[in-house]
Amino acid sequence: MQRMDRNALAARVARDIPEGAYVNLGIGAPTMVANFLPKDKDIFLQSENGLLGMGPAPEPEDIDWELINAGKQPVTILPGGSYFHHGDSFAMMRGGHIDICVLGAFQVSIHGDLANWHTGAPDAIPAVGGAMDLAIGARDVFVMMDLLTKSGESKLVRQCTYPLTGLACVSRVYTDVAIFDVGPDGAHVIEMVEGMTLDTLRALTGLELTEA
Amino acid sequence: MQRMDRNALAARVARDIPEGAYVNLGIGAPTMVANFLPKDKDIFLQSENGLLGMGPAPEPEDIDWELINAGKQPVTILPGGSYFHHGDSFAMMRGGHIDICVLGAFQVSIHGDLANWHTGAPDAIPAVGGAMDLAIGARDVFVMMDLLTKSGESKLVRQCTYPLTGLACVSRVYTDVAIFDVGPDGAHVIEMVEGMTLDTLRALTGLELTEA
Amino acid sequence: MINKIVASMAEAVADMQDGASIMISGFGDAGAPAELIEAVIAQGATDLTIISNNAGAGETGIAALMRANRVRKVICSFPRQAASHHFDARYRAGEVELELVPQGNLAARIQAAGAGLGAIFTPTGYGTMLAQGKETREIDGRHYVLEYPIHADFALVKARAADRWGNLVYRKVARNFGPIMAMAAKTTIVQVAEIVELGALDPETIVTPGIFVDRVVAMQPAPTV
Amino acid sequence: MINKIVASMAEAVADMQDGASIMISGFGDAGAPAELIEAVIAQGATDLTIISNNAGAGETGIAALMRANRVRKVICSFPRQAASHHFDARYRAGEVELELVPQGNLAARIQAAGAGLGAIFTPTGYGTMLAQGKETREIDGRHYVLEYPIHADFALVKARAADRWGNLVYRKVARNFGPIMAMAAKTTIVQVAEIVELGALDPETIVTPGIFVDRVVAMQPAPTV
Repeated sequence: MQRMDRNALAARVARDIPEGAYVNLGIGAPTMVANFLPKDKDIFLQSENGLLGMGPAPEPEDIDWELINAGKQPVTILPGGSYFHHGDSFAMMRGGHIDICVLGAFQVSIHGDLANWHTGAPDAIPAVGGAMDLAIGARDVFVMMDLLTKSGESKLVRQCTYPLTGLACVSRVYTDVAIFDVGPDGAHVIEMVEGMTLDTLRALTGLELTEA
Repeated sequence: MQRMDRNALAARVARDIPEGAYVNLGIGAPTMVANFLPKDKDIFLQSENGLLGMGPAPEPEDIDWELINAGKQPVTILPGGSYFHHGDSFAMMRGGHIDICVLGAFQVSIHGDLANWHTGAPDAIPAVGGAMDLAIGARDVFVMMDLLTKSGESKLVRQCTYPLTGLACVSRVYTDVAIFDVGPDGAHVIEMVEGMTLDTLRALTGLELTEA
Repeated sequence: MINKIVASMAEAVADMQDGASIMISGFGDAGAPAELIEAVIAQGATDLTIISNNAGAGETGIAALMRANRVRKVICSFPRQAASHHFDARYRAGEVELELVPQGNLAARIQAAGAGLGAIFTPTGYGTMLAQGKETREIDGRHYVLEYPIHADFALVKARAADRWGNLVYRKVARNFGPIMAMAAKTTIVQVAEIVELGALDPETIVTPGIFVDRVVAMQPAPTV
Repeated sequence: MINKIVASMAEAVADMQDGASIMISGFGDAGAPAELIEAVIAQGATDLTIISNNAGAGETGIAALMRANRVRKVICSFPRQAASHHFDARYRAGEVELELVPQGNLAARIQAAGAGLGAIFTPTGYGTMLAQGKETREIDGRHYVLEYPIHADFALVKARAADRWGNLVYRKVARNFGPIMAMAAKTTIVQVAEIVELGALDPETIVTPGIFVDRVVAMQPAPTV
């Protein structure tokens, strides 16, 4: 079985982003999706700290610390890009103007509940940032994650046990071994890596999965 | 008795506007206050259709119909002025950033209730514009009006009978014969034209007026 | 390549359906998309709900929609004015419904729609007949009225210049309701005096980012980009 | 003549009182008014409530306020980060209270304060522990949480340029919270890289009109205007 590494997964997510889409890529692995978007198509990347039309990382000599993404990495702006304040930026998000948001997750439920901001550890200092706004704002929320934790527990679950980021907000989950649609009807497998079977996925997740 | 005409009244209101004030002048007579503001002082006129730093009327050859005030008259913009959209404009107003608003009125109550948008006539087509926002937004609302209607009824009243624009929002009323402070403690006379007396004012208004 | 520029006013409004709700920018003539409104009249959609500051004056713009009897309802702050005879006649005849909204609440409700808020407590109108029947609440000693967002199927907006991604800049007080309506409608259609190359608008000074704009049409034949 | 330009950072913050609430612009270092914060530390005000996206990282800015133990409460979206050790230590020691707010709700609540709204129904956070104990409501089939405005005594903001009336323009994503915080505080104090003549800023491109600004101070000695 050929598990997808992060690059392969990012490339796979990129394939589902159509030309003309307004897209927010979350901090971490989702940021890598940008590397695989077709250069000859107009896809509009938003960064919630006030930038639309985000371009690739700058050359080291062009780094400008007043031109960063939400992960505080230096970026560039494309011709046709624009700057705006946080009020307008989150209006874009909350108002449903962003087509696709790609996020990481600790857990996703089969109905699309998302947990990606807090481990629930009692001594953790919580930090939420824009996670909850991104989760409920975009028209489609894609999650990128490994299917299993390091200790082998499924992160696709019947019901999240970690503190929630948003309810019923995720529409698709891209994992290293399969891709799932989630929602009111539960989870459906829409793609598997070579060598993976539905039965194996059921065994790994403990869920009654069906193919879409 | 020397009743103040509209120009004299506008000049009198202008004297109470300090340098540095952010001011909105309502449609009609209040607009004339601008003519009496000292030219050597910075007083900031806002027009709720999206202009701060409004200047005087243009020369006829300089009229630009995309540079008008809320009364749809051509105006100019001073160096240091700015344009903004209606959301920001009414945030200025509703958020308490305007120091003084000068409005006309049908009636003002001794407690500062304002009626200036609707005569209450059953067949009237109502139109409110920004009146209700101006009434409750500015820190101080000044009203300019004749004390009496053409038929001799006082427009300063115990309780408004016309439909209200805002509750307890007016702080000062400038009339052709006297100036009143109004508020929780009722109406107090702070100035009278020469020849006017407190007793005459009481008789004209039917109110138990006191001097401030 | 994404190109939001369409060739004609007619094409820009071709999919307007009967019963649509339409936000229309403008305060007086400043910022009023008169040519787009003409195109709507020619296109034929009727039974419309118009959301705008006014209900039309004179013979063009919203007044022409009124004259053509295409409007079922108006949501506005200032319908009655010197030359609003077409609205006045329809209203007195009971042919058009009026929802009168204080101008700042109109702006705030449009903004709430654009920003995805469910409702807002606003102080404007409290204690007046325009708040009758509405939920109110005292918060920190001040009284507020609960007002709901105003969404629309379309926004018709006038701006000064646009690029093919739909980024907009405006001119003077013609800006007025344009930026907030562009954010609140499902489909935003903009008429502009000038179409510029992508990148010609300074990213610091774009007022409406292209994300809020669906179609752009030049007021006169403009160079293709 | 109104001149909002003050001569020094120290003068700009001279009246900051103990117990003040202070909005501080910035996302990461971009837009963070580090020099004004230094001036607050030198000025001595304590028992402060800080409203900002972060709770400080490294040794400067909000982190320096934390280290100096001047902060009673933080209202922010993202306190914990790689170098937030000063906040972390104070928080774990119970010396600083934290109100954690989703970033978009933080922005919306600041905007509500600036715009004079009494409260807003926002969808963000519904069903999560950050909405626990808060009023919720279903509106048109969607769930919302009632959130209240965040006001402040002071806003400390960084901008690119200002004139003597306090009109501001920003630079790139350093804009972030600056414009909305300037609208929400009783007293807004701005540090700028450049002071320009009145009229030098294009009225079309001013981001923050001077009405929202009380004091401006240049980051280096700037020409008097």
